[in-house]
Parts: sequence; structure tokens; C-alpha cells
Amino acid sequence: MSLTSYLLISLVLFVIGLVVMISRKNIVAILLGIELILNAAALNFVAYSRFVTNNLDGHVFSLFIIVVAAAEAAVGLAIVIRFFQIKETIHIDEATQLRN
Amino acid sequence: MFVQLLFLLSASLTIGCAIAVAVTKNIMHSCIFLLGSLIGIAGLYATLGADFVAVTQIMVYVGGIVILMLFAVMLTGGKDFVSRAQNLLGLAPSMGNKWTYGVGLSVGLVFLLTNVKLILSISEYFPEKKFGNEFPSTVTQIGHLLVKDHVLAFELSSVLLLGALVGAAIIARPRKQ
Amino acid sequence: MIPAQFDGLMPIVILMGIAILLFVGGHFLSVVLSPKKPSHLKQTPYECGEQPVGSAWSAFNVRFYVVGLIFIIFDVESVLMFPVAAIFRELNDMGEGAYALIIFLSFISVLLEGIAYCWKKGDLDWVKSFQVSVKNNK
Amino acid sequence: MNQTLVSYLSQYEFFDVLLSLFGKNEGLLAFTIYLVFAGIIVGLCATIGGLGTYAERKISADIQQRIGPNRVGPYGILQFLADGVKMITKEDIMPFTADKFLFYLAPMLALIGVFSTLAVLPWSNGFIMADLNVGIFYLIAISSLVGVSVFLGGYASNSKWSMLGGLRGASQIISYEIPVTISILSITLLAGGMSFGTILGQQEGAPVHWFLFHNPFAFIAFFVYFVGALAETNRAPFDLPEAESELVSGYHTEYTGMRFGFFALAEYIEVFVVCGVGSALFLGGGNLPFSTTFDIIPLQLVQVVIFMTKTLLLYYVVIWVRWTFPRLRVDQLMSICWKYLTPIAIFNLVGNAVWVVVFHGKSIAELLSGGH
Repeated sequence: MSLTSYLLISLVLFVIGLVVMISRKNIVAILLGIELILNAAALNFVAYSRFVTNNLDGHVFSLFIIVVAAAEAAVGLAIVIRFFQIKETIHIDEATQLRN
Repeated sequence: MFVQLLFLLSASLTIGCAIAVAVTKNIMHSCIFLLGSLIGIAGLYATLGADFVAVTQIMVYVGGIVILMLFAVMLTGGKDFVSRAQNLLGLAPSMGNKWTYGVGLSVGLVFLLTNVKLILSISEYFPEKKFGNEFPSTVTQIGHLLVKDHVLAFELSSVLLLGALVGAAIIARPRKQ
Repeated sequence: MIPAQFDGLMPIVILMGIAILLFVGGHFLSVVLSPKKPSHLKQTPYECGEQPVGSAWSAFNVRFYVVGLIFIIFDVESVLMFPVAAIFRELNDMGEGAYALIIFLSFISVLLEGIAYCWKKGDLDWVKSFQVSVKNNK
Repeated sequence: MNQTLVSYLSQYEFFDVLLSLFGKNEGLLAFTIYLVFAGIIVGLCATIGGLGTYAERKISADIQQRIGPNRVGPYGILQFLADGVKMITKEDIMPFTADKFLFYLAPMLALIGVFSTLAVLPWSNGFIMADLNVGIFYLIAISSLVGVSVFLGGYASNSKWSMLGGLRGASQIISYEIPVTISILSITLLAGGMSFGTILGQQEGAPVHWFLFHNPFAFIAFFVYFVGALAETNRAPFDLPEAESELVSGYHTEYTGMRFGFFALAEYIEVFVVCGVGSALFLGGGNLPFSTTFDIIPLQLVQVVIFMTKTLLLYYVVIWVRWTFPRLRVDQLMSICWKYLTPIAIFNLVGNAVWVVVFHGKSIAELLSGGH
């Protein structure tokens, strides 16, 4: 219940998010990993705001992180759907049109 | 006592579901485990006394983003994709091969260990604070911060959301073939 | 002694626990009491007596996603408006009502632009594609 | 600061007696009190949900000039118990193509989402389990779990009817959440806080102090809220996700026995909760019709009765609406939400904000009496 425990949770969450992003080939799953990473960052902000500073700026930052995550998810998933309409798959390896 | 229990419950829910997201083959199940992980994080926020952020987390993620992801999974083939999905144990890293995977893992391990060392010493500098019994409402303070200190970010976030709405609607809109 | 702001979390956790216990208990009861005579025909998905063709998990219309998209944007904007609305009267009593109103209205006007755009482009019409195809056929 | 049931009860003398009984362990005592009250409230709500099915059938029979259930108990009032026993003893069928994990999870999510909302429902100004600072916001947020459960229920069955019903249900629930949220936002703006204690405290006394009569915009907001709440709980005329004439039974086509029972229970309790929220936000909740500083337990029970009366009246209107209006089409559903209710709700919000600034938050009644 100290700052350490929250930071450890946040670190583990970040690493898991990274692993999800690297190891999955489904684009939606990669977006899931991004959500985990953003949440780890937001958790850090709130934890610091509680233990380090005496104001609630950290809460406001987490709020904006959540807002940006929503916008990111909306646009990202729209791109995934468009990609599926064109390629009939959401395998990340198929996204090769910009190569060469 | 209760707060410790809540913390343990939320932390185990968060980490357990996050690991499940990484190792589940089925993308639909992954989304649901992500939901569990996000609810766990909301519980962690609650133990930090951040009630407004906790509820916002539930409102935006559970009510919005997860449903959007479930829709997107359905729109991109749903279950059909499962057989082709790669999981962590399938040993098919999307970037590089097994060799780069191993190097990355060892580097990550070193990174992790140094970070853990760093983090473990941090609570000596920032000892645990006791909550006072009368607690000012975070809602009021966040409201004041939003209209005073962070008013530009507040207004710009609406523009950001408008941009996201327009952009995503253009991208996702069904087209005449 | 529980600090006051955590006191309110206890009933929520208890109620969630009750919900889970009720679910598990009801399941247990139904496992004990109900008959178990599974057959293939019983366990096929119901399609009015026809043999089901293919899985129901197939790609669906993208309109559902567009609705979800508009929803999430509005959802997030209402989340941001909640704390400002909660202190609106307080600001007004402090004599900053006009300032708060300007901030609030400019935020809402951007929101309205979004809905106006979607309305103009026909994202709010459920049967738009149908009407377009009828026109093209004529 | 969060007021809770325990902090309310601690002002009475018997609390100290109880405390000494529990060996001065406040945490354990608080846990016990909450557990007992949660049990009572869940039991009460389950009974109301069960009686709701009975009332629904009886009222619909009345409207259609039939008799309705009349076999089990006097006037068939024990019908819901018979239904419950039937559901427990029904064979549990799961389609072999179903996603087993999600098939089990969906009704549980619905139950969790609905039961958690009961924590902040204000039965009176003392008997509210947790008067959170974010009360009404929390209620909106946690009840969105029901939308997820509807989608999952439809998806997991792997039946075409269920899938269509689940997709429709999820998109309908999330769409109508917007007008409901914005209507509640305008009440938050008028009350100056999100906790039910603040909102009810502003509406004390005669009915003219209710937020329904606060100003014309709040009056319209009530109807926007009510229509949106009907749609959010999948009630007719917005019951497209379970439209029996087109989708068999919608998202719970494949659900039998106990799991179907849980879905139905969650749905009926949710209707009760939205009616309770409507009566607390707009109709003064359990406030006595006169102002008093006198506070004893029996007076609180009177408040509970007042709150229940208002809520059950709204519940009656919900059932009445169901058997009066025909069902909408999907395109009408979406256009009502996005082209009518949402712009009206935003207009109300702006109107309320302007009203607060221009009239300094005074209601019509205060303005009229202040003019003399």
C-alpha cells in the first residue's frame, strides 16, 4: 500500500502490454496491448499525485490520458475495420503496402 | 484492513487478467479479460482515493472502449480469426525471429531488474501518507483544476474528440462498391 | 478504523460479492435440481426448426461501429463536463458565472459540431444505404 | 465527504451498544451492517423484480381485458415464486457451438452491474448505503456493464437470432446512454454536486422545490430521461433487442433455466433502479413534503415509503407504456435517439446553464415568492 506497490503493478502492467503488442499478430490485440500500456501510465500519475504531490494535477492528467485513449481506440479500430474491408484479414503481417 | 484487502483484490484482478490477455488465443476472450483488468485498475484508483478517476475509468473503458472493441472484433470476422491468431506460446513473434526474441527478453529482464531495484527504494523517500478523516471531494477540486489551470487542455480535448469523431467516421463509413 | 472515503466502497464490494454468490448458488441449485438429458438436437442453436447453416459469428454491418464511435465521443465529452457541471453553481456564486458559462458553451458547441457533421453526412440514418441504392436503380 | 449508512447510524445510541458488542472493532461492525442491509435490499429488490413480472402480466391482462395469472395463491400473487421454482428445475441447455466461458459470464456481468447500482440508491436521506461523492455518475458508469453483458449474451450463444439481438441491444443501450447522461448532467448542474445527498438536499420540502418544477428545461429533461431510461432497460416500445415477433427472444434466445432467470431478474431490477433514480433526481425522492430538522428512525421509514411510492408509480407508468405503444423500427429507434433526444438534451443542458447564471440558480417558485 505504499508508492512502491503501485509502481510495481504499473511496471508489470506496462511490460505485459508490451508483450501483448509484440507477440500478437491480430491488430485488435495490439490495440489491447496499447490500452494496457496507457493504463499503466495513468496509474502512475494517480499514484504520484497521492504520494508525492499534494494536489490533484495527476488526476487531471489521468483523465486526459483516458480521453486520449478513447480517441485513439476510436480511430485505431476504424482503421482496423477499413483494413479488414480491403484485405479481408486483420493479420498485421498483411499490412505491407508501404514496404519498398 | 479493508483497504488492504481491496488493494490485493484489485491488484490480483489487474495483473491476472492482464496476463490472461497476453496468453489467451481467442481475441473475444482477450477483450473480456482486458475488461477485468480495467475494472481492477478502477479498484486501484479507488484505493488511492481517486474516486472520480475510478468511475471515469469504468465509464469510458467498460461502457465505451471495450464495447467498441467487441464491435470491431465482430466486424472483422469474429471467431473466424481465432484459428489464425498467434499467442504468446505459439512462438511466432511478429517482429523478428526467435533469436531477436531471446535477446529482447534478456535485455528486458535486465531493464526490469534495475527498475525493480529503483522502485523498491522509492518508498523510503515518499513514505505512506495517512488519509485524513475528512476528505475533500476530488470532484470539486478536479472541476476547479479543469476550469482554471487546465482550461486550455479541457477545451482542446473537445477539439481532439471532434477530430477523432470526424476522422474515424470518414475511415469507417460504409462505402458504395 | 476505515477512512471515510473508503467506507463507501465497502457496500459496493459486498454487493458485487452478493451478485457473484447468487449466480454461483443459483447455478449449484439448478445443477442439483434440474434433469440432465442432453441430446444433439436439443443443443443445436434455435433457428425455428431449420438446420443452422454456418456460424453466427460472421462479419456484421459497419453501421454498428459508427454508432459506437459517436457514442464513445459523446461519452467522453460528458465525462469531462461532469466535474465542471458539479462546480458550476459554486463558480456562479463566486461571481465567475459568465466565465464558466463561456467555457461550458464553447465546449458544448464543439460537441454540437460533431453531431451536426454526422447528421449531415448521414451517419445517424439507419437506412441510408438502402435509400441510396433505390435512387441508383431508378 | 462521503456519507454512508454506518456514519448515519453512528449518531444513534444503539450504535455504541453494537460497537461494544463487536469488541470495538469498527471495521467488522461496518461490514456486518452493510452485509445485513445489502441482504435486505437485494431481497427486497428481488421480490420487487419478481412482483414486477406478476404486475406486468396482471396489468397487461387488465389493459387487454383478460384475467391474467390467478391460480397460484390469492389473485395469483405467488406466480413469481412458481416461475422461480420452474426456472431452477428446468434443464440447463447450452448450444454445443456456444462459447462456454462467455455464455456463463454474461448473466453474471448483468447481475454485477445491476446489483452494484443498488449501493447508491437513496431510499431516504439516511438509509443510503454509500452516498458517494460521485454517486449518480457511478450509477451511470457501473450500469453500462449491462450493455456488455447483453452483447456477450448474444455473441456467446452463437445463434443468429441471439447475435442480432445482442448487437442491436448493445448499440441501443449505448446510444440511449447519451441523452440519459446529458439529462443527468443538467440535474448535476442545478444541484451543484453528483452525490444523491446533495441532489436530494436541494429538493427538500413542498413539491414545487422538486427539480421537475425547477425550470422549464429541467421539466423537459425529465421526459428525455424517462424515454432514454425506457430504451436503456430494453423496455417496450424500445424492446427491439428482444422483439419476439422478429428475433424470437433476442439475446437470450438460447438461455434456459437459471441463467435466463438471472437475465430477467437483472432486467426487472434495472427497471426499478432507473425508476428510483428518476424519482430521486426529478421528483424529490424520499423527501418529506415539509421541511424538518427532526430526525428519527421512524421518520426515515416514512421517507422510504414515500420513495417507494414514487418509484412504483413510475414503474407502473413503464408497464403501462409497454402495453400501450407499438414497437418502433430500428431506424426510428436510432433517429429518435440521435436526432431528437440528444439535441433536446443538449439544448436543456445549455438552457439550465444559462438559467443558473441569469437567475442565480433560483427555481421558478423561489423567483415567484421572492418577487412578492
